Amino acid sequence: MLEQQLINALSLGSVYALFALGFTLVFGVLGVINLSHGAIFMLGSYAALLLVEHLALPLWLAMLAAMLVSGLIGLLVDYLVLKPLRARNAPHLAPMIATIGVATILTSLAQGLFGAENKRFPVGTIPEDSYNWGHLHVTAVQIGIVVISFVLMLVLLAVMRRTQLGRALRAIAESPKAAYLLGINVEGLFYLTSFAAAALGGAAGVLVGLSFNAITPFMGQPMLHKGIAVIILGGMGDIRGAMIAGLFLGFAEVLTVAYISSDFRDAVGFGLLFLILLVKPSGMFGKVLERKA
Amino acid sequence: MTAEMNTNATPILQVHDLAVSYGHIEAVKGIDLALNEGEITALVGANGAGKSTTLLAISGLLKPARGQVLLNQQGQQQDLIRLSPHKIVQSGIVQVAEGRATLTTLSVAENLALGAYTRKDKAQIAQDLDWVYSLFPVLQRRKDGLAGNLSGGEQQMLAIGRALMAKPRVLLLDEPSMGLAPLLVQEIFRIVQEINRTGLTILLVEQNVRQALRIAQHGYVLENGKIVLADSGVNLLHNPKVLEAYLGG
Amino acid sequence: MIELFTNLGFIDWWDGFWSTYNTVIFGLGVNAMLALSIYVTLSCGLLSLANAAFMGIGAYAASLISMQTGLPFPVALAIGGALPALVALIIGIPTLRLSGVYLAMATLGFGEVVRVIVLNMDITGGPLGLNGIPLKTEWWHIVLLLAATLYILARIRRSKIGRAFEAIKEDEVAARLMGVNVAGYKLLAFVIGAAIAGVAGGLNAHYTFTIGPGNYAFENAVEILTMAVFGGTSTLIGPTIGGMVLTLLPEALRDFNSYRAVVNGLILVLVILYLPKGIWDPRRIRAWVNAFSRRKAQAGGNN
Amino acid sequence: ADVKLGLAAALTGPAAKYGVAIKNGFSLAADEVNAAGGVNGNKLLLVIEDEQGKKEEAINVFKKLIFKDKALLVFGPTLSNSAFAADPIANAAKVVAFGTSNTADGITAMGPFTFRNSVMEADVLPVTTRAAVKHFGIKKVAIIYGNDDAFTKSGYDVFKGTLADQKIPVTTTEAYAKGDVDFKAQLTKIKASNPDAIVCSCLTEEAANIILQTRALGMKQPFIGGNGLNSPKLFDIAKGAGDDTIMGSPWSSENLTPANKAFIAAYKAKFGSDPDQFAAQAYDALHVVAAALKKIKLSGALDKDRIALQQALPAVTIDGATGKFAFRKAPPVTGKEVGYDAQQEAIVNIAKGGKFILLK
Amino acid sequence: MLQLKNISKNFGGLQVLQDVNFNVPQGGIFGLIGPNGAGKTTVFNLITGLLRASGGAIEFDGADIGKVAPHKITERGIARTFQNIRVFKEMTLLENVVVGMHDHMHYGFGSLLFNLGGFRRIEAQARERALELLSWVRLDHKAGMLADSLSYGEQRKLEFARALATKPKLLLLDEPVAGMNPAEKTELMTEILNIKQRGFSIFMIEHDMRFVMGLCDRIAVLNFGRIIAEGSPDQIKNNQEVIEAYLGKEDAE
Ligand SMILES: Nc1ncnc2c1ncn2[C@@H]1O[C@H](COP(=O)(O)OP(=O)(O)OP(=O)(O)O)[C@@H](O)[C@H]1O
Ligand SMILES: Nc1ncnc2c1ncn2[C@@H]1O[C@H](COP(=O)(O)OP(=O)(O)OP(=O)(O)O)[C@@H](O)[C@H]1O
Ligand SMILES: CC(C)C[C@H](N)C(=O)O
Ligand SMILES: [Mg+2]
Ligand SMILES: [Mg+2]
Repeated sequence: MLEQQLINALSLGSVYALFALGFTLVFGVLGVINLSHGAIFMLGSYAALLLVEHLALPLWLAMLAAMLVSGLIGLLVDYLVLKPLRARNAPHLAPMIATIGVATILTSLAQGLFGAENKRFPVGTIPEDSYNWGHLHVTAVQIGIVVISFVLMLVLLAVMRRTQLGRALRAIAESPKAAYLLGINVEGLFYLTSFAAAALGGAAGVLVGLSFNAITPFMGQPMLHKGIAVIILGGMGDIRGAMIAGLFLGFAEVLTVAYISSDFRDAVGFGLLFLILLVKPSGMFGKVLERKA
Repeated sequence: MTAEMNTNATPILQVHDLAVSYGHIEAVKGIDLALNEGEITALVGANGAGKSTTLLAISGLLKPARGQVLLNQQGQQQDLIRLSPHKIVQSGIVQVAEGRATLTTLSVAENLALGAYTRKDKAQIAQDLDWVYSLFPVLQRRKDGLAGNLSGGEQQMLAIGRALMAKPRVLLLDEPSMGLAPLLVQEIFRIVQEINRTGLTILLVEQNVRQALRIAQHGYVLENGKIVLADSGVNLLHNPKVLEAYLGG
Repeated sequence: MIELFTNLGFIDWWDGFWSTYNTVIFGLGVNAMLALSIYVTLSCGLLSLANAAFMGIGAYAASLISMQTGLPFPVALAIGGALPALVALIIGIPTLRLSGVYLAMATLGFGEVVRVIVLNMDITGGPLGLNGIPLKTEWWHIVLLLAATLYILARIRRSKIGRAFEAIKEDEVAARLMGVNVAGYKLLAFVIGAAIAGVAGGLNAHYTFTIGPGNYAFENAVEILTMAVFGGTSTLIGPTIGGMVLTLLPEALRDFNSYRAVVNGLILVLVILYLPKGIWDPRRIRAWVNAFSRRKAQAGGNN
Repeated sequence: ADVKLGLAAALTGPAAKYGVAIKNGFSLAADEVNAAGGVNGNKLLLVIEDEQGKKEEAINVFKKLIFKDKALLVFGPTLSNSAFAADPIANAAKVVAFGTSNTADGITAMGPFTFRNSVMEADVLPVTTRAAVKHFGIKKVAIIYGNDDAFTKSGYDVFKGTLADQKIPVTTTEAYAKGDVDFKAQLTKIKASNPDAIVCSCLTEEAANIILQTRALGMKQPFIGGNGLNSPKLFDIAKGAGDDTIMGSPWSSENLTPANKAFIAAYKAKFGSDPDQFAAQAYDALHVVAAALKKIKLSGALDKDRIALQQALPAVTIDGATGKFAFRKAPPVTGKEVGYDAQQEAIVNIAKGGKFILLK
Repeated sequence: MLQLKNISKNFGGLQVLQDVNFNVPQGGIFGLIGPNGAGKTTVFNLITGLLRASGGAIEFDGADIGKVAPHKITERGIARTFQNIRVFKEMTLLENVVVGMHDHMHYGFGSLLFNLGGFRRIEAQARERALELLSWVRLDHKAGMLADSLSYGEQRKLEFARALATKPKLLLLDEPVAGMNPAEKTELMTEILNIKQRGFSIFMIEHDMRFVMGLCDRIAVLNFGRIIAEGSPDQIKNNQEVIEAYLGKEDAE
């Protein structure tokens, strides 16, 4: 049973991590807690579903297209909402509150367009039976989730750490003014970030839609809660941290169910968050500047 | 204005009738400046005169109420006012801003690498990095540490070093000597002169008026958002008004 | 005679109106109090999202007292305010070392823990919550308590305490070196906020008949924040207005039916876009007034 | 004059799949009654409001229907969760709150004006469990339920009691929360405890997913559940994996009484889709009220009429889509007047080939 | 009045201060100079309680303040200005200064709540005094403006006034004239002398030698975390080690 639970944990954790990647990216660069990330994640799922259902696109193509669609939605949200707020020098909570409005709009639009009902990918979109080793069961989606999450994370990590682009993004994160003075196309990179983050969110949406057969307009909300816990645990804006914290949360939840009680599963994420922050005030991997004056 | 302006030198950057407001307060009230190619121009004035405001407007970080900032590009005059800040940097105008704008969460080396953001010539960048390290050895020692942990003066060095990494045509320096130890102040002025000799045009805002005017070919005095004096550096240095108002008699 | 008739008509109309909308009307005051509760912590630079949980603790405490003891309503309310304050005092000491979003999330985590505890307790009715809470809140209770809250907060704001809060918000280190006991004042703000939220929760529980763990969760915490930010957090008027407007908005938009939430969201976004500092932004209002009077003066001059 | 009847249903939000069926059931019945000339010459007018499946909205909507629209009675709300919040208002205003889908314990204990024609879980589940145990030869079961919802929690409590009564040991009890989509951890634990069947007190969305994930873990156990599972939605999602699920409900499409046949045909004609239990119960509820209205003479004074209706209702019996129906006084609660529950037999269904059929 | 005894401080592996010893005497102006990164600001951070020393003791008026919280240290009579200006930007100049008086405004909660005489009198006095302090640094004409709208140099002056508002016995100034022009420096020099006359003791870090030498009675020199010299301005000016490490050959200004 433990082995099976570890597999469950790994795939659940990868979902959290994948969702959190885009979420933390936006926070890291734009300094915005984008509460519409859950809605974008949801739209990614619907986009792929529609493409598979109506255009009969192969899954991989539908997934790429869904990433494109959600990326563009992210871009649009940036252009219409976040950019004007940047230009107006809005206080730091304003963009977060605005994204709540965006999330409401997107969710209820989705509800109007697609209905409130659960949807699932057509049977046969992916092999549904599991691979068995003894009493271990692993599905194709589970493997897909883990692999895709890790690949996306490593790519993102390499970009952020090793490239000039990554450095520039981190520079913007700290001070757009300083970044401008370095000749960085700050607005352009804001767009790029919003696009990439939303595309990542969309990818997560597709994978979650595939693995849990529960595509609904509301699927983003619980994910958003977990995502928030994850990016904080990982240290805000820290890609590697988000990945590790996502996995960590997955393991914590699954092991809680396995060895403590499923009643406390949902409390585990935020409960741990609460405790960990008391010990490490900037998350598990957050760096602190000690210099005071 | 009796200055015998050096007529040989062509202005590479001309500021014309620049006015900048913060809300209702007009901080810069329609000023004209000209930076001659390859020269150091000093801009001095009391606290709050509008020096930093002028520099920020040139760099595009503040949108002026009116005026032009003309850059001479191969004989063409280009107005920078409408450009976004990164385009202005790309056209070769780089600023070391007041308060340094150190990227505290990046390492020292990363700060310097970002200085060269607009450049593509890898080999040359590496050489320049060595040059900056030789100018400021402490930066090399601390290159992997977070820039935010540097002392005030160290951050100032980093800011200058980072600007040099951009290989600018025009360098705008906002109080580069602020917070530096005397030895280093000498060093900074020496470096400013040295890089100027490589052909770099420099606009130097300084409270260290004496030193600044000493190394500047031209100088402007800004008071309450208006240029009140413009002359050669030496002349200004001996101008009784300047002596009284800015050099403490 | 005719007058009497119209009066009767009015009274009739009023009865219907009042019975239909009294929850909404009560909600105006209660939500204003909630928005003010988060304003207090925000004014001290603390982004705390624990207020929904504090509201819940207050609501449960007050309701249980009303339902299971014979104690009078004011006592229930007082305990509804005191208990969250006490809890705030206890959890504040370790938590308030955190800053920014980290604090927000730790407090959110605290809220989640409270929710799960309530969900798994018997006395709180678990997921069913408490039902059939006696109707005790009257309109003047709310008016009175809202007024008291506003008055006290206004007095605090004008005093050294308010200045200390503001200084902490701007720069903790500098405030500390001005002799401000930063940790102490933060705790004070946190506790005041918790007490206000708790009382609001107690009031709310006594006119909604029912409360449950889901009423004090993540969404509610964020909603309280939204009300404050929407209204504007630089004065007391902002959160008050914000709480009220966001209470009325869904009601006013009822005719949009299924697209109600879309319109609601749209309004939220638009207001934040055009009034990033909230509806009540004194500086902007002053600027408008100035511009207006200038225009008037000019017009006057031309004549 | 028209008789205004209020309906508070979850037309949007996660419970919309139930609410829309309910709304359809009501409008179908209202059309029928009106086409037949109304009640004592009065047409029935439905005032429908969306309560979004949320408590707060249910309260607002109830108030609007009662005080502003001055409805004679209010149907709904859809979920027991919301009913617990909204029904006290109706009781306080002395207006009948008539639930057609609330099955949690204690709903009708809220006051004498609470009525429901939905059969309580407490009546349905013991029958269902007994039938399932017999059908599959079950020795022990595992339970999974949603622990943050009044209905699923109350269903769980009933199951627990029932299983204890019938002496079926429970291998493990697992909970989940609203919105959860990954149940593998709980299911793996259930798998390890090796039950013969899984009892599921869930709403359809979660149930479908739970069933699918159970199968992905290589488990073959059948499921036993309550009316939360009774939606075609279950099979939209779970497809064949839902087969063998046993569910108790007062209504079945295979219950071929004339009233039910007529209902099914009319529903199909009007909405182009198959009805479900919730449509059927809504449909019946309107006929129950129509029958009560026939017996009273409306005075035009709303307060009086409302009370008259409340007094007329308990005696009504009909033979509707769900079969023979009568009210039964709710179990007494000390110091309180109580309302009326449904007195109806549950029908046990089993899922075969993507739909529920009668378990024989 | 202030004594540093064998103070050392390290950040991780980085040894920033080593065995630093000196006394800041009552009544005078004491200077701390040294190259960038020598550890001067760190000394201030230790004294004001923002950092804890890794070793050694700090005594103020005979009492150990090494473990006292920053706001308590302010209460005991030490105030400071910051090298990287830290005014309260969204507050008016006047409010900035009144915050400095925090410890000296004693009114009860009742008085506050009901706007009683005590509250009103104390608040009014504070405002008056704040205006006076602002006038010392010639900012009184901007008293009602937000600090954010001040230029760099003006913000320094505001910090100065704010620090004085705490009624310190000892005033720590971290590069008070950075960013000011020579005329303004001269002006501030007079101001500081005035303040000294009013009985404040001053301890300053400054890189401007004319300023330091002109004002200080005693100077300590810090280099790579160690005190390399201490003495009168003349002694320091002529100390070979100091010249090499810090001053440079030719005194430019
Ligand atoms: N953000 C702002 N909002 C409003 N007014 C401002 C702002 N920044 C500067 N000012 C005002 O504009 C004027 C010019 O400021 P600026 O910073 O350009 O001066 P400066 O010459 O660089 O002074 P310093 O030598 O002190 O740095 C000052 O009066 C200042 O008060
Ligand atoms: N939190 C920290 N972590 C790591 N190093 C630090 C930290 N704070 C200071 N330092 C280092 O300690 C040394 C002393 O710093 P300090 O700020 O005291 O210098 P300073 O003498 O004030 O210099 P300046 O004249 O440039 O302001 C510097 O090398 C600095 O980089
Ligand atoms: C629609 C139904 C599933 C509602 C459920 N019977 C309840 O009482 O909450
Ligand atoms: Mg300046
Ligand atoms: Mg320093």
